[in-house]
Amino acid sequence: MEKYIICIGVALLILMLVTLVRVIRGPSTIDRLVGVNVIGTKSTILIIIMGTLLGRVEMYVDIALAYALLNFIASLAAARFFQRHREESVVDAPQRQEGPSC
Amino acid sequence: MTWDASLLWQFDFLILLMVIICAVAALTFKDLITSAVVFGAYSFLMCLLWTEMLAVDVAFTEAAVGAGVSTVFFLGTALHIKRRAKD
Amino acid sequence: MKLLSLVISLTLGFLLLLATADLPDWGDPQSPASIHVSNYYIENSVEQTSVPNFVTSVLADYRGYDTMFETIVIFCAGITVLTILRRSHRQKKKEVRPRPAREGKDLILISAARIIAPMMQIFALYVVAHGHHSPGGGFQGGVILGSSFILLALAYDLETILKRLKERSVIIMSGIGVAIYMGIGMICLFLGGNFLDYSAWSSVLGVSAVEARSHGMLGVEIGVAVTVMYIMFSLYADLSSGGEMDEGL
Amino acid sequence: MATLPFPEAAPLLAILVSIAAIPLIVLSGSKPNLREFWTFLAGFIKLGLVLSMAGYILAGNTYTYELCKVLPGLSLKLTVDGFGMLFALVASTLWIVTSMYSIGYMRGLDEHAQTRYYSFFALALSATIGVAFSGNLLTMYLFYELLSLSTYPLVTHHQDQEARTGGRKYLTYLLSTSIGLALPAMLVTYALAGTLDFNVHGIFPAETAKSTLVILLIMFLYGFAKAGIMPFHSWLPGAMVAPTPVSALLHAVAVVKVGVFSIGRILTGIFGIDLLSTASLNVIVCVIAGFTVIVSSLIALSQDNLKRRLAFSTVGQLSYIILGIGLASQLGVIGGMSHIAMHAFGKITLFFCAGAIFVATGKKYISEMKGIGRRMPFTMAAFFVGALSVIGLPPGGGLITKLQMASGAMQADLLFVLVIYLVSSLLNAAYFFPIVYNAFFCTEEEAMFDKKVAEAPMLCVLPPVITAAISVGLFFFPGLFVDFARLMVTGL
Amino acid sequence: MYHLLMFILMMLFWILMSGKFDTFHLVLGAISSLIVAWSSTDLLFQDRGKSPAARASEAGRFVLYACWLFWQIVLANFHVIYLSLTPKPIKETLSPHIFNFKTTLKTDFARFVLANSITLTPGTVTIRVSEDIFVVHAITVKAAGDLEGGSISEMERRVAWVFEKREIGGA
Amino acid sequence: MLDFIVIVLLSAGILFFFGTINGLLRFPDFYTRMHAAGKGDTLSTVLILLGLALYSFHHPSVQDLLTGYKIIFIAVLIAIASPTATHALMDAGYESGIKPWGGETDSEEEVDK
Amino acid sequence: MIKEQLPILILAVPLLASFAITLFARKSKIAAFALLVGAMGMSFVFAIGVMRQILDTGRVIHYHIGNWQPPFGIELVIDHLNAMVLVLVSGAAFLTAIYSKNTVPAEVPYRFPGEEVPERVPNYYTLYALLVTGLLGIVATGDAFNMFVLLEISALSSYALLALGGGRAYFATFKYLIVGTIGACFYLLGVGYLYIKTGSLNMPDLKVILTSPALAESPTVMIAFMLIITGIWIKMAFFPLHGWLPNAYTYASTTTSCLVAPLMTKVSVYMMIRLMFSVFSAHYIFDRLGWQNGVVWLAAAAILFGSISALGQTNLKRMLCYIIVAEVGYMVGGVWLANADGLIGATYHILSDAMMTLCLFMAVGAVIYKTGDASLYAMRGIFRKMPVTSVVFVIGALAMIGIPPTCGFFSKWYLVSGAIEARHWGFAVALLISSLINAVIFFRIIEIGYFPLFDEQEGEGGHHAHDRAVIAEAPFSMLLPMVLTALSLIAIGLYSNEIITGLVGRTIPAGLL
Amino acid sequence: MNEILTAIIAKYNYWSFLILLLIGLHAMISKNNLVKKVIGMSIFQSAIILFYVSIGYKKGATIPITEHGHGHANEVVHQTAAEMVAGFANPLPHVLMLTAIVVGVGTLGVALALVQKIHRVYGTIEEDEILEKIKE
Repeated sequence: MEKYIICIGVALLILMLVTLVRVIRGPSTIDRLVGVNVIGTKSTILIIIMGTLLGRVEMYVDIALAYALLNFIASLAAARFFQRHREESVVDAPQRQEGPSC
Repeated sequence: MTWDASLLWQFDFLILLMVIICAVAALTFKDLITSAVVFGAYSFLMCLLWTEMLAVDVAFTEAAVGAGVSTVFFLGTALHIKRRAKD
Repeated sequence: MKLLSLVISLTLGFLLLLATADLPDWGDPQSPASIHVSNYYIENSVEQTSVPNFVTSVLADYRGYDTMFETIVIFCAGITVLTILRRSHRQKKKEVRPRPAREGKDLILISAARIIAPMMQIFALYVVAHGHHSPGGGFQGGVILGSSFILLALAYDLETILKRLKERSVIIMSGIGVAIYMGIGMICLFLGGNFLDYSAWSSVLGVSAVEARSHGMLGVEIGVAVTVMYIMFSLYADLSSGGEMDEGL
Repeated sequence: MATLPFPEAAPLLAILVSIAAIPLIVLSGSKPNLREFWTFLAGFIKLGLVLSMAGYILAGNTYTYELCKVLPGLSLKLTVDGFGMLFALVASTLWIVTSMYSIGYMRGLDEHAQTRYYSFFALALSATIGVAFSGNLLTMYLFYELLSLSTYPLVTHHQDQEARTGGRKYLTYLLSTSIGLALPAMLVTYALAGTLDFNVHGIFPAETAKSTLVILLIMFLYGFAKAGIMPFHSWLPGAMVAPTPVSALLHAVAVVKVGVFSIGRILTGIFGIDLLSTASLNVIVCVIAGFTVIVSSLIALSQDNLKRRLAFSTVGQLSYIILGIGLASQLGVIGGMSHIAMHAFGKITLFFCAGAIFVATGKKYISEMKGIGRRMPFTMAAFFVGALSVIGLPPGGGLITKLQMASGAMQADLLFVLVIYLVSSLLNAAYFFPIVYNAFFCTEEEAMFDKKVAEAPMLCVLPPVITAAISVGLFFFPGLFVDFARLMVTGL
Repeated sequence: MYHLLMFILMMLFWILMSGKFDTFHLVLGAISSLIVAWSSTDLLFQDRGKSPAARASEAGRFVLYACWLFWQIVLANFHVIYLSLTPKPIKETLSPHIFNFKTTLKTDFARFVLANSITLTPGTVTIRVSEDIFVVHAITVKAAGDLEGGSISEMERRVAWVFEKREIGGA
Repeated sequence: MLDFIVIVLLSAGILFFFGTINGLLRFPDFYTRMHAAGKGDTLSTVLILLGLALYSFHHPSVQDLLTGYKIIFIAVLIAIASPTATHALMDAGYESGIKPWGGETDSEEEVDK
Repeated sequence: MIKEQLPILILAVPLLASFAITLFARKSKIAAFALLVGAMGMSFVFAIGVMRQILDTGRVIHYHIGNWQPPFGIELVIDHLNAMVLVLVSGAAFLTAIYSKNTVPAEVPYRFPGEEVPERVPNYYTLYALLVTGLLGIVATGDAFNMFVLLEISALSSYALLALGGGRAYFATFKYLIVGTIGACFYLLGVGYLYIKTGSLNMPDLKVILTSPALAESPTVMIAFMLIITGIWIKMAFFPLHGWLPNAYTYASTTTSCLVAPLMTKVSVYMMIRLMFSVFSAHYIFDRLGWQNGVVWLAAAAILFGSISALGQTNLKRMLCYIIVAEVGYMVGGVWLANADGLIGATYHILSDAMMTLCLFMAVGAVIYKTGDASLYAMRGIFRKMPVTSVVFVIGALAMIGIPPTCGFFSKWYLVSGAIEARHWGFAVALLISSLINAVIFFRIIEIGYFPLFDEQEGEGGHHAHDRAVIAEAPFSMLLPMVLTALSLIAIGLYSNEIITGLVGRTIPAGLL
Repeated sequence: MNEILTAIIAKYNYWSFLILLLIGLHAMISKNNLVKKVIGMSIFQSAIILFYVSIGYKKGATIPITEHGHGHANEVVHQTAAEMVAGFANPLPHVLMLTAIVVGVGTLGVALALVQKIHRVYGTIEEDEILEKIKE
């Protein structure tokens, strides 16, 4: 059973890695934001998975909770940035840029 | 040393890989908002790494600070400066 | 500049690489770092301070002096940002910033924030109070508390929240937070102990010395939480409004 | 030692008395008479203190007073011995005379900032006495630097462009040599010997390498640039922009003599006469000093500005003294030391006279002074006496000491020094006599002064006359100073 | 009144989170709950027209609604998977749409629930709510038509049933 | 039995997550990607968390029940927060004037603007 | 009871003052000032008390915070060296606090033209107290990590104080922040490397552990040492790493530069001495690593570079900043000469240089306060207009040049004799050249101050004429600390033997004697 | 080859710490944009935190919180001191890093405030442009 949960964790991580492609490819800022938001949500799960695997899940739940809350705030802040200040364009400023070359 | 350096070494490798990608990406993007957001992701992943290394308190703090507050700080600053970076 | 920094980085990298070979293996329970001082904490923390979370006991008691200054770092950062950024109020009144065409209110966000914010607050207080038994403590709790106000500020706007959380009280409360920490330490002096020796409180609280240490830590964590909460909010308010304290993110 | 004939702290008091006068001078700045009264009072007290010790010293004693310990094995220490006493006596006597002259000169020309002038004058005197009574090299260095600094406002008293240039040159030379050469030499000495207290037998341990000694000697010689050894002499003519009393006291007496005195102290107290002669270091001193003597005398011949000519003459005479001490023979040392006094009285007379001429006529150049002797007979008579003393002709006191030095040269078996002495005396005569000749013996048509010109104010004329008289007196009673000098040698 | 309710709610929350039932921690919990009740009651309970009993029944109905919603979410996800995995070119499967509709729901909270429900159900996402106008993005024409015609009114009806206890006809 | 349910929940979660990621990568524009992210992310997270909560009931004790409760609470929180965040991002994009893909827009949009 | 608690009180009093200012004195400038001065004065008195205690008993004071035994808890270790630096820091802070009475209200709230922010004054005093706390804490602590935290406190508050200079100060401070963070992080990393090999953070404990031969061979320990030293060098602006200092200090407000410029670098030097000899050992550093030759040459280069750069400056403060760079070279070189004289010289120079720099910055600050001009030509005619200030300036300058009996001479004396003993002529020559250059620099200024009339630049100075006429002596609150500082320069010089045998000489580590 | 591989694997945390450290340092020095510098600074700091946390890790140990009183199958009941010591991760580095993170936040806040001010003064946050403006 633990093996299975490890597999779940690894699968999640690999999928997060794939999400990172979206974060890096863009094309617009807000697309990246979506990717980051997804990564954040999944990290919450991963923390609980780790807790389960290490046998101290009751300690990890608090972190996961805090994590979920703050991830929400971070996404919200980024969204509000564009929402409230309409002069800011969600497209990478000032014109579209290629992603990093890494 | 053998492969079982850590109980969760599979997690370790993947997270470290993502952390490094995020670090490079955060520094390479020319848009500061993107940089800030990706840096937030970097902090998420760092936090995971620390959870995995049994440093729960550190992870908690990083979750509170790195993921939440400092991203907000970066965004708040970005509001008052030019968004585009030369490098 | 690029070349120079590359040279510096690579030199440092090479040197650290040299040392890496000499470091003990990762996770080795017999490495020197794990056998000298830290074992003392693991062995004695529960008996000496009755705190099962070693990190908390080391943080707030064995190395409480560090933590006091850590709080002061935050305090200092808050005052610094405030002093550097904030403009005068007279100036603010004259200046009329063009408002965005659409009012920033968003029903969905506000409703969500109204549900989540009280939960965050009670959760943060729980984190502060349970620092002895589970991860967390004053600092983390304080940040979450502060974040709950940041959340409200994001959902409504900064001015609304500043009505709730008086602008002047921010700096005073953060000062009080540090003063709580410092005060608990200083009163130990008058009770005959050394600085931050919470066991001196036992005579006042009427509990054993070990219990007194535990309670002393709780008191200290509360002080930290108060400071951190207010400073985090103040940092957000200053940074996101550029010191104008009007609009925010 | 049970009962001293003077207060225990007398050397310190002698130094401090003029410093103590400074606040009084400053406070009474608006009342010139009171201000100058303080100056005189301090001068007389100082002279009295110095004289009170003289008898005790003459009896062959030395007296040491320790101020405070500043470094291990090294303290700020005052020692009164023959050589120091000699110099202190000269300086404190001449202060009174110069003060008198200053009043005449400064009031006569209605100079600005007189209060400042008198304050720094007093400070400079303190430093001079301090150098005289220094018990070790460190203390001497301290007062030496104090003197450099306190004379700067005096040199630049006029605060014009010329003063600025001169002052800049003055400080550059003095500070750079003292910090750059004297200080390291002192440190090396300390590192080698472990002490810096003066000792007539020298303080260097026997095993010190000769090359080290030579380097140290050269560093010391050039390091105390106040002695004006070439090529570090050119501050002296430059500093002649100062008011004449300053030039007179400081550049004929205090400053330059402090340089010579310091070098004399180092040669006798740090190296020791024995070491100088046995290691034949005296040859080096003689070559360096002798070169300066000849060259500066030649330069003096070509100067038209009276004060500049006197300045170059001073350069030559200073090296003359160093030459004497550097011979490291008994007579040479005695002659050299007492020549400090002789030359001081002679040269100050000359400067006073130059100043008096300037006050009375406003003339600076020799070529403009034809016939001046008829208008200012007392002044020029005094000038003549001073010149005789400097050249070394009777009835000037300089003759005695020059003779001693010459015999010292023979005693040391350095005959080329004798030649230097002779040539130099001839050159001295060559650049002084034409002035006197032109002043008195020229035809009525050639005289450049009309009848209106008369003697300078009383206070300007009296001092040169007094000093000239003392010069003559010293010819007849040279013992006063020579005895002090002899004390140093007989101590060996 | 509401403060008391808030206090009880927070205390319950605290006890469930804390897991420590000794006096010391309970007292701490009480103090914390008081603080939150004092500072944040007006956030959670803004419209004070309803009695607590009404609120309780509301909560019960909401749970029922949540179950229905959960099923809709699952359907929505199958929809997404279908759309993303279909071998046909994306151009043919997707036909995004933005449209407005007007709601009859009165309270803010009900609108909030409706908006989030729309977001979570198949093919539609709420972009904006301004007063009673909802701006909705639909991923396919079918979904858009669905919402406008059938399921949206269905959902609105259910939300109204939960919060306003009234039946709404076919809009 | 419990294990079986847990496995089913977790697998379903991963499956939906996979769908989400696929949508996120394949969909042509921001709005449609948001559809995938908003729906899939919420559900997969809730499912996996439910599975983990159930897993923690393995050894029934008060403490573990509370832990399970907390995990479920996180799930609820995410169920509230995630659509809200989706909406906020959506609105941000709309506010900044990103045109939906495909060019077909209702006329009402202009009315609204 | 109070006697045992003195070490912590030195720190606690300024700290309490900083909260007290935020809590009680947010409205009143005078109350804030009074609180600050009172706290600094008390701290100074306590520091003297501790010093007396150490001089009387001759024993090192160990104060266990929280009553935990040393390797487990944090302790304050105060020996002769500490005590001296504590007195120095608190004394200088006290003097500067008095000095700040007029300058702070005049400068701090008005950095943006036409805009007054009155709260900035109490905030400024709060940060001031925090900076002093940080510095005192660094000096007193016996724990390597605690030192990092305090370093950051002092750094953060100094960023704030420097940034309050406004305008160009922001960018300069930002660069300082980046560089300072790199320095602090290097230090932290070095401590981490030490910790991984030893498992301890307490300095005396570390020293004991590090004597084991296995660790002496370890490259990790070497790297740790290197990181720590590099970090501290960055913090103290040692020659190739000095770039941040001149800009950061030049644009700061007067009081800030009076406080920060003398103390920050000196405390860093103290840190270096402390870590070199209380954590590592002279034997390890000089015999096993043997880098002293290179470092001393670097120090010589620092001295020459600093002095020559100072020569080219026309801004008074900037010039003093470059002189600080040179002075840092003195001290680093002195420590690394690897003999007792050099170390004594460097340690004594901490004391004398701090006071010298304080004296000069105060005098220059007074001139700037009165003229509003920071260039060399602000000094024109200053001797007549501000005689006391100019006398103070001259005394400071003399000390800087190294003229006896000011303290500058004696520290230079020890440094040069240390260099001679180590046969390191390059360093000795650099010291002397720097003295000469200092002489040129200061006499140029004194000349400008002394000659009011003849200036090449006089042409454009004409319109200043009428506002220069009103310049008079600085207010009493500025004169008093200035004069005290100047007197202390001479007193430190005259009592140098007592200071050296009583305090400095007691702390020479065994390997150097 | 095998040894090298083993060495890499046994210490991979230290290697990745090194990579992050160098990325951060390089960014701090060479990046032209001030915000990028700040981001580099944060990465640099978190790399150091990673290093410290790695020190605190112990194989086969659990998080440094002991809990008594409820039966949990995975919980090892630690009896002897030695078991106790081996069973928990090293808490000291965690404590140190809590402090370091807090210091990092403080520095971050101040740095960002300064960046805003710099932008207000110079209208740009590119280092080269600022330097040009200063020269003028």
